[in-house]
Amino acid sequence: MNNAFLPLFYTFHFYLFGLIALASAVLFVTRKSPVAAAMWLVCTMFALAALYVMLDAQFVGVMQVLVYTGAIMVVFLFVVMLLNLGQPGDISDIRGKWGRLVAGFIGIALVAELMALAKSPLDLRLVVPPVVVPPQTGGVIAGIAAPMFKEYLLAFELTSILLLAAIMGAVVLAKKKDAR
Amino acid sequence: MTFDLLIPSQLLGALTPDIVLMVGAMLLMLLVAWRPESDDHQRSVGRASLIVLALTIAAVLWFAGGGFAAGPGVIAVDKFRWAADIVFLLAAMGTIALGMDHNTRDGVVHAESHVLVLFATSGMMIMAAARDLMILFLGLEMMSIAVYVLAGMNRRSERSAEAALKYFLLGAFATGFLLYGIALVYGATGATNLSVIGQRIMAYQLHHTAMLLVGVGLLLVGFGFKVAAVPFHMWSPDAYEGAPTPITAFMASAVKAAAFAAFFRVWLDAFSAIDFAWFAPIWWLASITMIVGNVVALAQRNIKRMLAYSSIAHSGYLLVAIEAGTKLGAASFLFYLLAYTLATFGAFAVVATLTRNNEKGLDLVDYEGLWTVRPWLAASMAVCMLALMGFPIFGGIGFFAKWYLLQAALSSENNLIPLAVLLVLTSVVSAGYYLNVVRGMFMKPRAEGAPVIAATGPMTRLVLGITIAAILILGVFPAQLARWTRASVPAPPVAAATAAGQTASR
Amino acid sequence: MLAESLALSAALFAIGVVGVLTRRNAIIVFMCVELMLNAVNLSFVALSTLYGATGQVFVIFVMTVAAAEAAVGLAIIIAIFRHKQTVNLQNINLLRG
Amino acid sequence: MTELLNSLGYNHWILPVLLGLPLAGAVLVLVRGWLLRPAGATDADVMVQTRQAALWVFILEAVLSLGLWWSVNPGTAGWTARVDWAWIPNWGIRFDIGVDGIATMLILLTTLLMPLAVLGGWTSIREKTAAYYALLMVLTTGMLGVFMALDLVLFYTFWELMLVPMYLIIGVWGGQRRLYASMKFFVYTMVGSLLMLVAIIYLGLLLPGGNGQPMFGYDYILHSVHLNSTQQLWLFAAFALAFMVKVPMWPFHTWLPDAHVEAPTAGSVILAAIMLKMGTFGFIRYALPLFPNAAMNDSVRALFLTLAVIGIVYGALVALVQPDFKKLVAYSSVSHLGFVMLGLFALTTQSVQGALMVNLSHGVSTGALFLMIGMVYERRHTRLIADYGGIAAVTPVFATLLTIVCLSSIGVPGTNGFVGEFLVLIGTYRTQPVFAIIAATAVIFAAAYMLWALQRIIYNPLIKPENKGLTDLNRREIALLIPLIAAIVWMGVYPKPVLEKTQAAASRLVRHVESGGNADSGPPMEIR
Repeated sequence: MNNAFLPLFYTFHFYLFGLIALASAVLFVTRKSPVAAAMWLVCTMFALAALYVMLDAQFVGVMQVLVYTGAIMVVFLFVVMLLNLGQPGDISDIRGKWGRLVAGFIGIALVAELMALAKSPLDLRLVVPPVVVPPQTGGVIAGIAAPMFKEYLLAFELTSILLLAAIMGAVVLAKKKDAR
Repeated sequence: MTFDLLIPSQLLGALTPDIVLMVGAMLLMLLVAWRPESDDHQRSVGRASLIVLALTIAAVLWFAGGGFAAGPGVIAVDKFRWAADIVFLLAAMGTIALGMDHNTRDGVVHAESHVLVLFATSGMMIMAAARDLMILFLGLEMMSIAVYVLAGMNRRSERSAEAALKYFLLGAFATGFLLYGIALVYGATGATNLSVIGQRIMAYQLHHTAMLLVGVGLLLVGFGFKVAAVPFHMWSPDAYEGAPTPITAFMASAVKAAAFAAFFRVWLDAFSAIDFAWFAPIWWLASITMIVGNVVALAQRNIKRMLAYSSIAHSGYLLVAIEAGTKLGAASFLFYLLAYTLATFGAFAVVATLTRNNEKGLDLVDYEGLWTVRPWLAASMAVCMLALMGFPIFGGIGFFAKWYLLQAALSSENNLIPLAVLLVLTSVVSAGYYLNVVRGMFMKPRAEGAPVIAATGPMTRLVLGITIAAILILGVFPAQLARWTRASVPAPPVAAATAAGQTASR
Repeated sequence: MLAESLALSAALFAIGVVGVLTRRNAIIVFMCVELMLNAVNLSFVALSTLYGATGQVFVIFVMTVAAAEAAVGLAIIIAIFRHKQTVNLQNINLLRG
Repeated sequence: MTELLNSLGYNHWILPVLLGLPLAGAVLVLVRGWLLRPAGATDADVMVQTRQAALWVFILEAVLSLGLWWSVNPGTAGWTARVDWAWIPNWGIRFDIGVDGIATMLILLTTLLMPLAVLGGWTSIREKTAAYYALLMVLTTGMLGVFMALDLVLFYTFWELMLVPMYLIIGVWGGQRRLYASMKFFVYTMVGSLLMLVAIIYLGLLLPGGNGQPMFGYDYILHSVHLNSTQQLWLFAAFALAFMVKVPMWPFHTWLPDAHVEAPTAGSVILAAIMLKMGTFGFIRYALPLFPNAAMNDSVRALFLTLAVIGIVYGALVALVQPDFKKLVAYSSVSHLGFVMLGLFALTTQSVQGALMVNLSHGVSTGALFLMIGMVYERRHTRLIADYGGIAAVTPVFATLLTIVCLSSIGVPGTNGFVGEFLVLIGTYRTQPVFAIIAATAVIFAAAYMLWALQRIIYNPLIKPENKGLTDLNRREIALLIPLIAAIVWMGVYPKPVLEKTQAAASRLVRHVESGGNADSGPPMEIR
């Protein structure tokens, strides 16, 4: 965060995108129409991408736009269109009073618990020594590539198997019904 | 020998059995696509899958026999891993064998299910090996995604599709919790490597850090979903009921075993220092799970749902082993896992034989008088029921599994006597529904309109025969198994103290 | 900005959880799960300012997993739509529970 | 005789053989009657073959076991015929079996009654015969194992092993309400025994042996584990619950009438004559000597004596009003077993010996009663006392034998029943006079219900036309009753040999418990 020159500018935008993310997330869960909900979720994801950039994770920000909004959400919208689910259905798709009450309670409990964490990283800095990032020679991506292809090489390879299995599964499931 | 996991070739060496399975699965994918769908093709792919699994077992046994160990790194090379692998691989073999007959009988011709079982199994093996939360997460997802698909494999069946949907949504939801837990633990300790987390908790006195504790809590919720502990169990009866029965057997045995193996390793390796924080929650989780699982199972009329609740109850028993947290706890945990896997698998194998198109033959009423028409199936089912109940000799290994568990609980330093007594009392409750099946099969007449039972397929017979024989023989001679499980506790990485601090954090 | 990011991430996660628990449309429930994963990603990225780029690597993995889940999950949703002509969980009640 | 047995090495192989023979028989019967059933064999062929095979197995078993009589030396109290094999070394569990005088008598009772039980169900079991006889044989192994086990886990294993065959025998071949009765039997027994399991594990872990592993050897726990009084109380409670259900002591007796009434003849005989003895045997072998302080605790003792006396009186009173003869005998068992418990907790050598004697004589006479009920039931298909009356006129042999057996059950002097109850009352009177007096009054009730029933069944005028066609006992039935009648008379007239064989073990038990477990009077501890 080498933002010594424009701290106010930086802070303003950070909060702005944060608010956008939060507001569109709230709008997303409250929309009846799947299409509208998906669009608000896309909006949240864009705001998150901006935040990633501001947190010095430019590569992840780009991937966020490409993968999440560009691929995953497009597939969602595609399915919504394919199944012609654009309009809200006759039956309410929100659970009954009790369901909402319980969900709300769990939600509040979660928020309260998680918000309590917000303080802790400030102390944390003193506890676990932050890793000193060596000066990067290969640009932003090199910083990510190094752990990915050294320490997490195995994880990287595993994702390929994971995708393979997922592709196969998706194809099997989405095929037409078997003939009797 | 000791593998230095920081060198890629050695890492590869330490993963040999996993690689055998993965490469085999990929080759079989090609084989599946080679010829058009047909029953013969399905069976030949199944046979090939069995061969791949057998090769993997051979590799695992070879590794388990040699004195292998590993330095600090993302995976563990210890007996715990090999023992868990054997459980998964055996269950996978059984699943594929059952699946071959099941597919033939219900006219489901796709061969992909066998390959997906292989992929799921390789995910499990990664979970059992993982000493890094990220690797664990990826293994879990490999397993889960394959099993989501497997649950919905019967494309003709509405129930199957529903089971897949419910399983998927709840599974993904649980993944979210698990992942957030990983993030928070990473935030608190700066590491995802289990042993490093453990060391840092001690080194920096993180015992009461809020972030760590919340992270552990979220991990607990995530694992709670995956092992179907009450109150995170609601997906499992539906998923178990709707999935094709061989897959249900797989879910109840291997999938659950894998989730538990990972759960156990994470808790023992990383969080044993903060046991004050999770002791009480798991205590409650275990007791509620035992009570609810057993009591609700009493009310079930569908055999698959009954077995699902029974498997929830068994999750409660296994949580007791985690609570014991000792080396003995680990040994009893593995022993129980194997016994439970055998018994559940046997039970579902019988159910798979009696099921028509995933819809008929699933009520408890359909089991009445089974003895008069299919004595062997009835006897096998009775053995499995008694094994799940923990009955000596007739229930074979089930008794010693429970016995070992009780021993671990009673010898633990923590006061687990109430939990042990609860375990015993809920076992009595479980007699209510397990014996109900036995009673129906042996003491009631066959109903007039009871479904006609098709011939048991050859592979099913083989699986059932081996399973029941194993249950009974191990129930009389458990000494060797006891010795093996005692030796198969999770081992810390070799020379962890020196290198781990620097390497694993970045 | 670390604390703010973590707080935002917590809030987004909670919104996702509440969404999963309250909505009945399978697709929207699934999107809520995606929101939860996004919230976690934000945490990882924020923590990478503290512990180096490893956190960002995790994000890449999570994205991969999310993509794989999306493929399978949507295939399942299509499969159920074929049977029931709806994706509302209220109507999907053949199985009790 | 002793030399002959020694020259055969009898003591070294007899116990495993006794355990293994029925199992082998079960496999044989199953294979012959089910797996490799010859083509064209009808159910009737299978029935004839399997029941003969079963009978021969049990006769062989009985003959083999006879040698045990001589292998018990009246003077000493140690284990004879001990066999100690490793079973699960990691967990400190051994396959350790051996017998003393008390166990020997019960083993002989079992092996000698089993052929009779088979003969008793000779013609009444027509369905699924192979499975029936196989289960009977497995049950025998379980029962013998309980009496032989000298390792707590082994004991528990055999204890539970008996449960499933009996459950199935009641549930598959039983009467109208067999489903209910079998379930009740199973659940009652299991609730008690599972808590005992926890107690066993706790005991084994208390003082681990050499390398940190638990030990479950009986001698080891008896002599090397020292418990404080709280531990003793809790552990005693866990063990006692299991045994009280099995005895059964009031108020845990409610499973017994159901199980007895619904079980087929052989099942009732085994239940009453042998399985009920497991409960009292459990007290003698485990609950009392392992936890002497708890057992000698005044309030515990008072509780047990009270329950025993309640059982005696209650059983007799309820038996008085039973319309069903089988149920009457079942309740009389509750009363008789009350005497056993009274004798045990009065804890004098005399009362304990009396208790052992009641145990044995109850086995013989109640076994005979159930066999005879089975015989008339087969002819008339009713057990209601009111349905009979005056059948002495048409079945004189049956009437005579039933009278003798009933007299022995009442405890008339000159029959086996008298010796035991008399000893219990005498022995109890010395330490617990009040309880002894109350119990003695119950003997009168016993005479009342038995004689009244006897009168209504065989002596009243013969008015029911259905009863006129009754046939008397056939040769098989007489033959199977003769040994029991002989035992009744022999044990009543000349009980000395039986008392001699059990005396050492009984007085050792009393000394051990009275000294709080410190008396060096137990069987020699084997150093391994």
